[in-house]
Amino acid sequence: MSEVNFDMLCRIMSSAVGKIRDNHEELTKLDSAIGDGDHGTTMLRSMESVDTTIAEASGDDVKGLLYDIGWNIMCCDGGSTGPLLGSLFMGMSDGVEVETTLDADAVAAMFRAGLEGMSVQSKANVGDKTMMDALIPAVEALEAASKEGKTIAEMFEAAAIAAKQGAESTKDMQAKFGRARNLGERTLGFQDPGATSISYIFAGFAEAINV
Amino acid sequence: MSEVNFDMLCRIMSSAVGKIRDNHEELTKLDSAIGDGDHGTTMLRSMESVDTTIAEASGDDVKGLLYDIGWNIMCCDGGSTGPLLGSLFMGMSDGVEVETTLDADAVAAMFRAGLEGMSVQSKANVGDKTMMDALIPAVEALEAASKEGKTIAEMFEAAAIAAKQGAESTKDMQAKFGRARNLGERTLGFQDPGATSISYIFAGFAEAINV
Amino acid sequence: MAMKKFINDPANLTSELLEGYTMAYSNKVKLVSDKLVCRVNEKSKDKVAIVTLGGAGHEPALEGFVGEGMLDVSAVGDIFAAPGPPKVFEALKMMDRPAGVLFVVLNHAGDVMSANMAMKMAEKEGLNVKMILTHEDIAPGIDTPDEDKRGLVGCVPLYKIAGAAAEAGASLDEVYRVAEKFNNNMATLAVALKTATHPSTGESIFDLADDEMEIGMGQHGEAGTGKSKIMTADETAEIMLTQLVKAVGAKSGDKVFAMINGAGATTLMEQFIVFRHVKKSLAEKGIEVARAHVGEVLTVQEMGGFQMFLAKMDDELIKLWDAPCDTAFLTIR
Amino acid sequence: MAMKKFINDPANLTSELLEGYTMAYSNKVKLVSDKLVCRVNEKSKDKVAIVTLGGAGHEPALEGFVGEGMLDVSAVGDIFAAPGPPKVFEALKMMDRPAGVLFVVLNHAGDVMSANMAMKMAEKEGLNVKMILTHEDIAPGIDTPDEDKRGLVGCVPLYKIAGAAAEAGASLDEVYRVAEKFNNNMATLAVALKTATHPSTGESIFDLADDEMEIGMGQHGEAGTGKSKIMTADETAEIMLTQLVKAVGAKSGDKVFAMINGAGATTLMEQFIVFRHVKKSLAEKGIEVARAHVGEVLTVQEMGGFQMFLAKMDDELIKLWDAPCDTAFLTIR
Ligand SMILES: Nc1ncnc2c1ncn2[C@@H]1O[C@H](COP(=O)(O)OP(=O)(O)O)[C@@H](O)[C@H]1O
Ligand SMILES: Nc1ncnc2c1ncn2[C@@H]1O[C@H](COP(=O)(O)OP(=O)(O)O)[C@@H](O)[C@H]1O
Ligand SMILES: [Mg+2]
Ligand SMILES: [Mg+2]
Ligand SMILES: [Mg+2]
Ligand SMILES: [Mg+2]
Repeated sequence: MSEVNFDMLCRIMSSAVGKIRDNHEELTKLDSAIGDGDHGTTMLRSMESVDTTIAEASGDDVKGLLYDIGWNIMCCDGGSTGPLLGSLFMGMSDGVEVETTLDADAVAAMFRAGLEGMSVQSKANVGDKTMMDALIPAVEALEAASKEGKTIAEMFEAAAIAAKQGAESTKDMQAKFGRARNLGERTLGFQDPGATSISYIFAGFAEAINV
Repeated sequence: MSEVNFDMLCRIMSSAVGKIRDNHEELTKLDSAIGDGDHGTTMLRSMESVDTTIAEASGDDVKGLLYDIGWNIMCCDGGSTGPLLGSLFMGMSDGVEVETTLDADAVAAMFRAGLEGMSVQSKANVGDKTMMDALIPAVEALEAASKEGKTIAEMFEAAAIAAKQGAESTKDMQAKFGRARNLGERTLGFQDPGATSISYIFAGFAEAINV
Repeated sequence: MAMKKFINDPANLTSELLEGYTMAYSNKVKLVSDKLVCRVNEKSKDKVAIVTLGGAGHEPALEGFVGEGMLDVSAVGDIFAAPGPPKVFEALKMMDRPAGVLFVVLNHAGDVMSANMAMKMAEKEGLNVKMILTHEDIAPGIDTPDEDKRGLVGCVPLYKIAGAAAEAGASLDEVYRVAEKFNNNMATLAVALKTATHPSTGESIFDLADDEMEIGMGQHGEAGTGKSKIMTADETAEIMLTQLVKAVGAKSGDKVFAMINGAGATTLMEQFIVFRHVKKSLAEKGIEVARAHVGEVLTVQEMGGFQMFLAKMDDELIKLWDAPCDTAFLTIR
Repeated sequence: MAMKKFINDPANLTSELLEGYTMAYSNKVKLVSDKLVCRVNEKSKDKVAIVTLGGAGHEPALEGFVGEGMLDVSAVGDIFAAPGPPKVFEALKMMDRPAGVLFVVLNHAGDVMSANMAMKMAEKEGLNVKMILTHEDIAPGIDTPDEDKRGLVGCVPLYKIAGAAAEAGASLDEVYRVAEKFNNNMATLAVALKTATHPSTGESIFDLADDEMEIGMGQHGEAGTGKSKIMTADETAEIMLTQLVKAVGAKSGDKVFAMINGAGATTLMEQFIVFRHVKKSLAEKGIEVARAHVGEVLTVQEMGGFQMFLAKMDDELIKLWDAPCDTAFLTIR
């Protein structure tokens, strides 16, 4: 099978939750340096709601599941993270059909739609030291790999690597958005917490995917 | 000359002020241990008003000077210390005539009257871990020395020694009055700040007296 | 090390803070004779005046509660130190009137000495003053004689009760009666978590280890009934509440006034969390929280901790609490 | 190391504090749908409603100012984190009415994102809502574009101004006009002295050396314009005031509203001492402090420091400030 179905989607989402759970303290430390020190707590709270959403989901409505995941994240009262992460998943929901399984191209298209969803809230671009610095290269990697005819597993592996590199690249950037913006040059040398979260999420996807 | 006159009284009072000035930080430390950590500040403020009172005094009215010293100390807003120390000097004022010089007996009687003045406010006795533990033995030493026909200088030397011993003896006492009272047994081992102040005042008297 | 406070010369703390306060709230209070905080809008002379005294450094107490329906004059001393008898007498004399003066004194050695001497002077001059002493701290034990129990935050609601009666035109005896009824039905217990800096000296006023708290600590760092490891808000609240309920003798069906008074650095967030437990725990006992107040009323600089206050209320006391008042730090419409 | 706070499970901070607050002030506020603090005594539907949103942990702000003459609803998020768009939309929808809703948002990334999404939902459902963004922090420089300036304590007097206009029956356009007038005439600058503990994580939210302070620090520990050695109250006040006077363009003959907002551990004593300098220094410039407020309005846990606020006032704004209001943490008679 070379498609992502409802169950697989649930599995990779839960894996992403686990990654955040394992690393939320580091995320908080990163946010303490250039933000207000709550990103780890917020990410944990937001991602744990994903587990609940999955547990309560019935049937195999991929579109509905993604919508609920996004909406419930937004209900977590998570500062910037809620609307950003929420609109990523709600955007992904916009990019898929109700009851469906996704082939490589459809997976890439779903994430592209997610990126577009988040962009509406974010307004940030690569180089601005935000979640976008991990998300944009990850989505581009998915698309490139799918074009090259890679397996879905290979696609996610490439995306995870791209997201990780993107997150690391934020060390050399000055923040242009969020609380860190006021710090200007003083943000140089620190890795962006939000970009790091996105890279953990993709790492979680890559670890669990087996199609 | 074996009498205390107006000028000598001014001199020994100023000497006592100096002693408190030199040691007020230690007094605050003692009060931090078993009180609220302000005794040094309060004593300094109160005793510095003595210097001002002396500077503003004219003529040689011993009674009036002592009254003003006491009243002005009370005007310093010094918690317990104001009424206690103030009534010591106002009591001393009660024990002397208007324009006078004091012989040994009269000096002893003046301090006895001061002790009585303070007693009205204090209600404490020897052993209660208060100013009284230094003041009562000091006054008794003055009286005993005067009875034995000692010089006024010898009287004050004896009083200073008695006050010092009295202050040191408070280490073995449990506080029965003031803020320290609530501490009960926990006051054991600490020297009482107020008793220490009284002993410094008598040390100041003894150093400056030369009759 | 520089003190971590925004101050100028430590010798001028009290005068500068009183100037600043009366400038900010010049529509409500004025500074008379350096240390007497008085109502701008003076109460008519045929009503009983309410006067108090106390050290500074506990803001907003005591002077923050001068105004319509509460205090007429607060005689302020220096940081943590009572004003001297002459200043206190001046306050009493200034408020002298046929209707009389209720003079509220918190039981602390210095305050009581000053008050007693001022009362002697007042007697000599024939002023019509009645003194009432607050002593609601139950830290030394419920059965401790009154003279050994400190006056804590309870004075503030007592000003409100007495002030309301006075504003309504009650006689001095009547004002005294309601104040004393409240006084006899109230209890406070404090807990400390973090020390404060004495602003005159820059020294800490007490020591507590990083994982310790102390129930019963007084409002100047005078030690309490014993240190313990830090407990949760609910555990701490329950221990304190149990003693307070016993002290005021509240039983199922009774109504109480409950107050959490932040010491300085303890956040309102924490005070609300503590209050939540108080309310729930009292509800379980069938005791109704008829009125409540949460916030910084009588602080101890930036000390971490709070005072929990409970008073048994009857309809008369509730009505007096509800009466309007207009001070800088408590306004009831 | 145990956190030096009276809390229970850190996961329940916001829900417990909101429960405690609404229990203590149940005569003024109630909790709806877990995170919406609403007036008990609802405003008539033919008057404009005032709604705001923001993170918790800043008590008494924002929910402490819900009540007659100020806010109708405050949508609360989590500690230092804005509520999500669904909750904010719920608040707007709950207050929907022909007279309309004024929606006050502080300029912080999370708050603005939530607010914008909620506004989109409101538009879709045809609600009559007008949003106003506060952005009065001058730390990044007076000429910085509005979108880069944070919203600090100025939202609170703005609630008062807007709330008074709404209570008086003004139309939504009219309420918006006065709120925007105030918004365009106000400025805030903060200074930090001591860090605070984030109550969810137990971590310090920033670092300052024992002898350092930082002017321009934001209300979540976001760094400011630079650290310096601790200065006296007067020196600090003068530096900050000079910038604020310039920002609001106050000149001799002008009237201002001046506020000192304690961050948490900075005592009222200090705030009064700072205010004293503000008042004197403005007087020297011929600027009249027409109204003032000193105290803890919007805190940052137990952070040491304060926000200095200045607004140029005209008679209309002064009248709106003076109008009665009745909330748990600001009552004007
Ligand atoms: N406009 C934006 N677009 C994308 N990501 C953003 C934007 N603004 C902030 N972020 C991300 O949000 C992260 C901080 O999130 P979090 O700490 O949860 O929120 P808050 O700043 O409200 O406390 C930053 O590290 C950054 O990656
Ligand atoms: N009743 C009393 N009689 C004599 N001395 C007393 C009495 N009560 C307290 N003191 C003295 O006062 C001292 C404390 O003074 P101080 O710190 O200035 O006042 P406060 O306790 O008001 O802060 C104690 O060390 C004690 O010696
Ligand atoms: Mg953050
Ligand atoms: Mg003392
Ligand atoms: Mg004292
Ligand atoms: Mg945040």
